[in-house]
Amino acid sequence: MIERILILLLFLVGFSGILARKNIIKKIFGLTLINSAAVLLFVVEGSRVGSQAPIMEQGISQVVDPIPQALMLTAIVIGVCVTALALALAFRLYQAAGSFDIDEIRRRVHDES
Amino acid sequence: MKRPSVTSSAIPLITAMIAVAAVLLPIFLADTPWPVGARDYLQENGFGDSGAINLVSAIYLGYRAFDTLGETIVLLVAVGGTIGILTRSGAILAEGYTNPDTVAGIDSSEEEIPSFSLAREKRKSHALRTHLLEVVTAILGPIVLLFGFYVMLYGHLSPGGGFQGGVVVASGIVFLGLGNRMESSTKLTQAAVLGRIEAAAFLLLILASISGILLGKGFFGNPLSRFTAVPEGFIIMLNAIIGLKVGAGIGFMCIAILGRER
Amino acid sequence: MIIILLLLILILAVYALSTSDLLQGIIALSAVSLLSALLFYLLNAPDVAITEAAVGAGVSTVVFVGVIRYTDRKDHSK
Amino acid sequence: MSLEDMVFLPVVLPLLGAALALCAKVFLTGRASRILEYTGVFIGLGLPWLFFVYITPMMYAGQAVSGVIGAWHTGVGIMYRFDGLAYLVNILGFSVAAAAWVYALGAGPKGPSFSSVFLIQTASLAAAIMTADLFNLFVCLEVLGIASYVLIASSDKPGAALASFSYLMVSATAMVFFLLGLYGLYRLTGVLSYEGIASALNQLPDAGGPVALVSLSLIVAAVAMRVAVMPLYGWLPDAHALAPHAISAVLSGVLIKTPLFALSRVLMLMPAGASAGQLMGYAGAVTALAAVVIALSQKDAKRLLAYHSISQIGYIVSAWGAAIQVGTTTGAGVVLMAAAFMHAFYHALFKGLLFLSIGTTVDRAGERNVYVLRGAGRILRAHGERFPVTLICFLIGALSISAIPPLNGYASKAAISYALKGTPHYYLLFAASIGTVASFIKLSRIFWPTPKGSAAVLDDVPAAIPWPIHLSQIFLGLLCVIGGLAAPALFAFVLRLISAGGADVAISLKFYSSGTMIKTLIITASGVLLFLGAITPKGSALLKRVRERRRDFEGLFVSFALGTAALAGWLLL
Repeated sequence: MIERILILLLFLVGFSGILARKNIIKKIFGLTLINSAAVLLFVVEGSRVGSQAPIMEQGISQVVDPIPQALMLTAIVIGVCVTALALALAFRLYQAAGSFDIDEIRRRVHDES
Repeated sequence: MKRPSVTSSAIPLITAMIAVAAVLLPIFLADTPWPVGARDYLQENGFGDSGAINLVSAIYLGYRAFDTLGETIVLLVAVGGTIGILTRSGAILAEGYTNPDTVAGIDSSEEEIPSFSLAREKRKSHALRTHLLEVVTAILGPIVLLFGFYVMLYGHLSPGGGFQGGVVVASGIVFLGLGNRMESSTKLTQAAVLGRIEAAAFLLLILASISGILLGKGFFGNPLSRFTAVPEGFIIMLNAIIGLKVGAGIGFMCIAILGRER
Repeated sequence: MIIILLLLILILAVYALSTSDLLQGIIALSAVSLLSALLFYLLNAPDVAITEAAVGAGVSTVVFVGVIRYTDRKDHSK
Repeated sequence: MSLEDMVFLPVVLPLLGAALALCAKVFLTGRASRILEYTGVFIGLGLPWLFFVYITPMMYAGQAVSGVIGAWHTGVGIMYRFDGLAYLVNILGFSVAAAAWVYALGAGPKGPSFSSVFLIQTASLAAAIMTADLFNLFVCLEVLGIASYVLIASSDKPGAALASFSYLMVSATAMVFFLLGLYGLYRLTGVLSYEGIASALNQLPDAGGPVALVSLSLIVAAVAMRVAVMPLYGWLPDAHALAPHAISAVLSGVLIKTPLFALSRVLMLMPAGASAGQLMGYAGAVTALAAVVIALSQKDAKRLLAYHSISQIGYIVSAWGAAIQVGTTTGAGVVLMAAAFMHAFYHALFKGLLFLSIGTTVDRAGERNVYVLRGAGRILRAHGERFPVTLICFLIGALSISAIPPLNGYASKAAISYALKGTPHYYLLFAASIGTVASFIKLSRIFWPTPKGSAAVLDDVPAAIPWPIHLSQIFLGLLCVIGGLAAPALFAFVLRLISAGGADVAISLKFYSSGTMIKTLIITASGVLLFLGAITPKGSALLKRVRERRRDFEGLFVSFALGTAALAGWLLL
């Protein structure tokens, strides 16, 4: 219960970063944080049903649910790929506008077009 | 240059935060017992079905290999896109970007493979490159590579697998690039070579997924099961291909980012 | 133990978003990844732990630092 | 090769083509590289048509192919289902994608990297529509997303980078919400396939309660964001306006519709799906009207088209939502869904055509402002266009979207208004049609001839327009005309595929009756009046206010959060 509340808080912190921070690098921080929150939620909850890692060596009988773990492998990688692309775009925007501030970037890009 | 006042825009943001919290609360508070049907099935039959002791690998490359294919494609596009965007962004606003004929970004018609290098003579700043770093990374590089291949190939038995091994291989490649002492042995850090490995591995991965269709085992079916009774062969093969592709792709991306000329 | 780790993660996350030095924020984020990896290991998820450590703390930090290096390290929006 | 294997061809062949194009880039140079790249594109965009032709009789007979990928156990593996709807959406996607790729050959971006990303995008569209597994849908949407971020950013303008960044941030956030919704449903049911989740939810007391409803609303909102229904549309205008023209055509024509039809496969099974569909139907009807008002106020030609995409997707969503609400097993639901698909398909054709022809024009004129650009016909002639192909293609597209018979837009709008008759949607869509006519009169003014000598400055280099541009425009233009003339037969075909060859659906729809003609006349006349009103000083001041309303980056997330909360509240109450 407490774990889930903490993860929810982590998610909300990340989301507030996306919403309220003006610096786009901070916004990307927020994105990685909400992604981690989702991953944490799956793995923490999925590990409640057993007590052993899902590697079927001799004498293993009560493993945790491996499905959330396999899903989260994919989700982590996709999250990092999207982050990398977002950073590249942020770099390009910095080159165009000379700032990481979203309002400044919008203003500069708007003036030009 | 005036910035809009902070207080006027705060109300919608706070409303949005409250809305998100209210929507997510039921999901986070849900207390239903975790379902065990799939877990029990896998515990019983996972090894027999796929031949992998590591059940996560069994799902990742067996039961849900199609997801993994999608994931590697996301990685492929992200690496290509990141490098393309980073290398082509000059001072866009300054130099008449409005010319509609120069649509670049991914590439224009003829493209040259950009060259990056972590090698000493091509870099302007040496602030971070002490002699110690070069010696240590040069020695560690091959060892890290070897460890990466170990993680890659034993993914079906122990934690790890193609993707994780690939990332370790990528860091080995970066090490080799940093400790660039023996020119002859570090072809592996050249952008062109890495790009080739990645493209070839992607082609192999697609062919591996189709081979099941051609050999009558279905899409992403195990084509090797026609020749051998050991089911884990396909997982090892996929692990190796994915590891190569991920290692080359991420290594390429890291070298491109770290070795970018100002 | 799990709760302590989660609390630490939460504190680091708040720090990452509030510091005005982006490089410190990046280090805090990679610490979040490392702590998550430790947590996953404790929770019997070694595969996820390896991936999170390699990808979250490794690759993503490299990309972040690579972009920050030639641009602006400071968050001026305060 | 069995049928179970063959249905994967629309996914596998473009991927194979993408791999070949990538190899062409790194292993070969010059001519050899180009040959291998074009071979890859042919494999990816051409060969699937053989499969589509081959499978048509089976689809017509109502056959559907479903199973588990790799023939694993159903509880753990990935389920898929290739049915009439998947077949139709594939046809839609591959026809527009082929035309757009050919256009890009003449207008850029081109090169093997572009081809491979483009093919990957096409493959992910085909995969998204045939998967029957929620997590696999997540992966497909992510592949789709990342390919489109890169393609949008491939235009060199910084505005495109900002549009791509905004789209990336909001859709990546939405996908995390999707993941949380997936968590909620997995925790309740323990499976990931649509059917498994639906049947497990039906067995739970009160169908899973609030957790199931909230989870579903997170998933629906994340997909609706991609579709750009009204509160969640903010990313679209910039992205579609600033992307390269060929990409705009694919984004508007195909990319915003595939997630919608993929979502319908989820909602048709879920216990709360009908109610969610109802709300989306309302949102769609409001979208159709509101977006057309904003479109009327725009001055950038491509942004005007982008707002029209939102408006037209509103038509589709309102019919689609009503179909989900009554259920597609009923006769009325089948008619509604068929009308929604018809409009989606025809919109893909004429909006693709409009983006391509307007793109050709504004590139040659070097001017995108519809208030400034005049005499575009002469500018095109100066670029060696003896026979005004681009002008005619633009007119076909504009008349189609304004629903003038006998073009295809008329037919599909007639089908939608027939299916929606008697609902509140009907009147909103009627009003939206008037706005559409008005704004296309406004857009057409760029072709109004100017007195000799006072024409806009001709470009200094009168380079000829490459043939691929004309070829792709003519291809889409012909499809628009044929689609309009053959509409009754095609509608019957779509009806049969969507009803899976079963249940005879009685329809009394006459496409060209005197009643519909009179309605068209009324709409067109009101459209002209509205246009005349819009160019009065009062009208243009009002439109300027609409155009310069406040839009900021945070607004995207606020509207996403509020939209999700509204959907969850609607389902709960």
